[in-house]
Amino acid sequence: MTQPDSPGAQWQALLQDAGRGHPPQARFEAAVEAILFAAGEPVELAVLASALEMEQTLCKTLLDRMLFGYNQREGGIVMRRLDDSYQLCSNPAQAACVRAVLDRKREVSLSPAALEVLAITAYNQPVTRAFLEQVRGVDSSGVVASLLEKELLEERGRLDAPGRPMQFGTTAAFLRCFGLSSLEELPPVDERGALIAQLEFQET
Amino acid sequence: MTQPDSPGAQWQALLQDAGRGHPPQARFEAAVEAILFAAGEPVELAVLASALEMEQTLCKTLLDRMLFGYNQREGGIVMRRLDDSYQLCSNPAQAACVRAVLDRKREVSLSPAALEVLAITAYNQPVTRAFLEQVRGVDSSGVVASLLEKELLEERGRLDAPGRPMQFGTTAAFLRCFGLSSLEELPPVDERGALIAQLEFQET
Amino acid sequence: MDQPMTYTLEVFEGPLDLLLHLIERNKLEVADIPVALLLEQYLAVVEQYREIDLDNLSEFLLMASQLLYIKSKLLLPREEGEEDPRDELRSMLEDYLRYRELADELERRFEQNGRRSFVKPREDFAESRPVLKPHSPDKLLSAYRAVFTGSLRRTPPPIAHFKGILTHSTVSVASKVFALSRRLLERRRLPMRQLFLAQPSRADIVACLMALLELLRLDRVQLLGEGDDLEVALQKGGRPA
Repeated sequence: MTQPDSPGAQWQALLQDAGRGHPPQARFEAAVEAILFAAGEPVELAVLASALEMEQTLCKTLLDRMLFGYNQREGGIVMRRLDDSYQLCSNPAQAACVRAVLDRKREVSLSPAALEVLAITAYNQPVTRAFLEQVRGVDSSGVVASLLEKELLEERGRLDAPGRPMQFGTTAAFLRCFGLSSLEELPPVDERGALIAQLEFQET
Repeated sequence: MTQPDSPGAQWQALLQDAGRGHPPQARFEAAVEAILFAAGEPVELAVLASALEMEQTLCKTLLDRMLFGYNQREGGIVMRRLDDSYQLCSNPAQAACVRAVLDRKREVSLSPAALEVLAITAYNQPVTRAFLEQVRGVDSSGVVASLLEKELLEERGRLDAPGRPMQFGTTAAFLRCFGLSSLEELPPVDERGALIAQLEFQET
Repeated sequence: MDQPMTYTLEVFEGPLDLLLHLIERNKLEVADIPVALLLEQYLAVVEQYREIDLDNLSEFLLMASQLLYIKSKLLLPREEGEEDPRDELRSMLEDYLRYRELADELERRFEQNGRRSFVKPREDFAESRPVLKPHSPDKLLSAYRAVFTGSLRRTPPPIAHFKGILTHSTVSVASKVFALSRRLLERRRLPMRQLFLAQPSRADIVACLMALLELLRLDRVQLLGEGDDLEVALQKGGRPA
């Protein structure tokens, strides 16, 4: 290393360095852990890469390496990838004792109506209130409002149609709550033969 | 251990067990880490002990043992004891990159509605609320108010028309935000016809 | 809460939920839909709920009128090539059932993840004022285009999404059948002129006329008098289905 202090050269050396736990990878992981811990919310790859002054592709390689090791240690904190973002959350295995301490208000609960709206939105996004109402057969604006507040849904701009209705889509928090890294991991559904696909999915 | 499943007996075994990293101590630390993480604020010893169903003195012994080990690993998170409470914080050694992300997280993006209002104003200034509303087809007063507050729009005197409506124009902050040195540098839009022709071109 | 109830009523998310419940209870397939049987049970449940002030009552009533309409259509001989009047309802039920099953799957995942894993509030760190993100000027141009010509980024939704909106006219005939029957139950007789004068739009008038014709053909109502004094009356012994 000719310029040991330049962050670029330093990180670059990590790719060659196959061994885990070596100082550079450890330093990278400490920085990422600190950032994700402090942010609380999901942090985008682009933001992480720029804060660490490194290329996105390199950063992603190191993050995915970290992701694996971090969760293998089976600590109280786990790391999640949600689309292009990363987030730390408490380990579900520790749910019982966390609940014993946490304020009840922090616990998210979802009604059957909320789950229906989330399912319809997840598979058709972006969707309007009218579309949700059409599929469910009932007014869904109350449910949508509460899901917006829980940050499981977000506004996605207006539809180019009469009345310019607002459209909604799912969020990174949605992915996290349902243990998905991306929407592609949703149970697969075909157009009509959907139910069959669904059953097969459950059986495996 | 006569009652291996009783939490009390299980934890009690930890005191005899001098070696670190053994499953029981690791399980204790995972539980504590999860609790402190989710809480985000200092948690009292008494609360921790009761959540973990163990005696306070034993809990304290284990916590202090954990404290030492946790901070020795020099990760992104450190553990602190404050009087009778324990807390996780991001490692001060990582302050620079944490700040780089958190400051950036405070960056506000513009909503599609705000962009529309800014665009209409930029190309037609000065404009009234009524003009914006007519062009967009929706009430725009909330958006205008928020853009005034962000100092991207400013008042430009009243129009000499019935009701003497206020007119609005873009500001220097607007130019800065869009990296323009003057309004002449706005991407050119000629007449309506030209714009539509361009769109048709793009569509094919 | 202080409702004096001697039995527990199930909570239904909406009319489709209730219909599915009835179909399951009768051990039927969604594909069959014996409308007459379902209608009877459906109305019985809605009637029960009316007493305890059901949410979304209007949607439940709208579905009742749609069932009523389908039932009346089924009584008529169908022309060749004409669609089964149950088709639309059947596909709505199938769609809804599909999403409800997906919702169950989501719930299972939620129990394993969201309900058991917690995130942390943002750490208090050096406070600073919100800063505006830099934006490319091209964003202004595309926003401007979006306003005037419709956005290129937003792709038009599939036609299927508008299915419900476009078929509302059909539904409104059914709702007129229902509304007219109810009014007649209260009043027994109505001047025909008044019936049409009260309609807010041309579409309503057309729907109302079709509803009237439907009820006449089903022998639910009769016309009395002649000329300008024509009156609509409930057929003797006729119940509005």
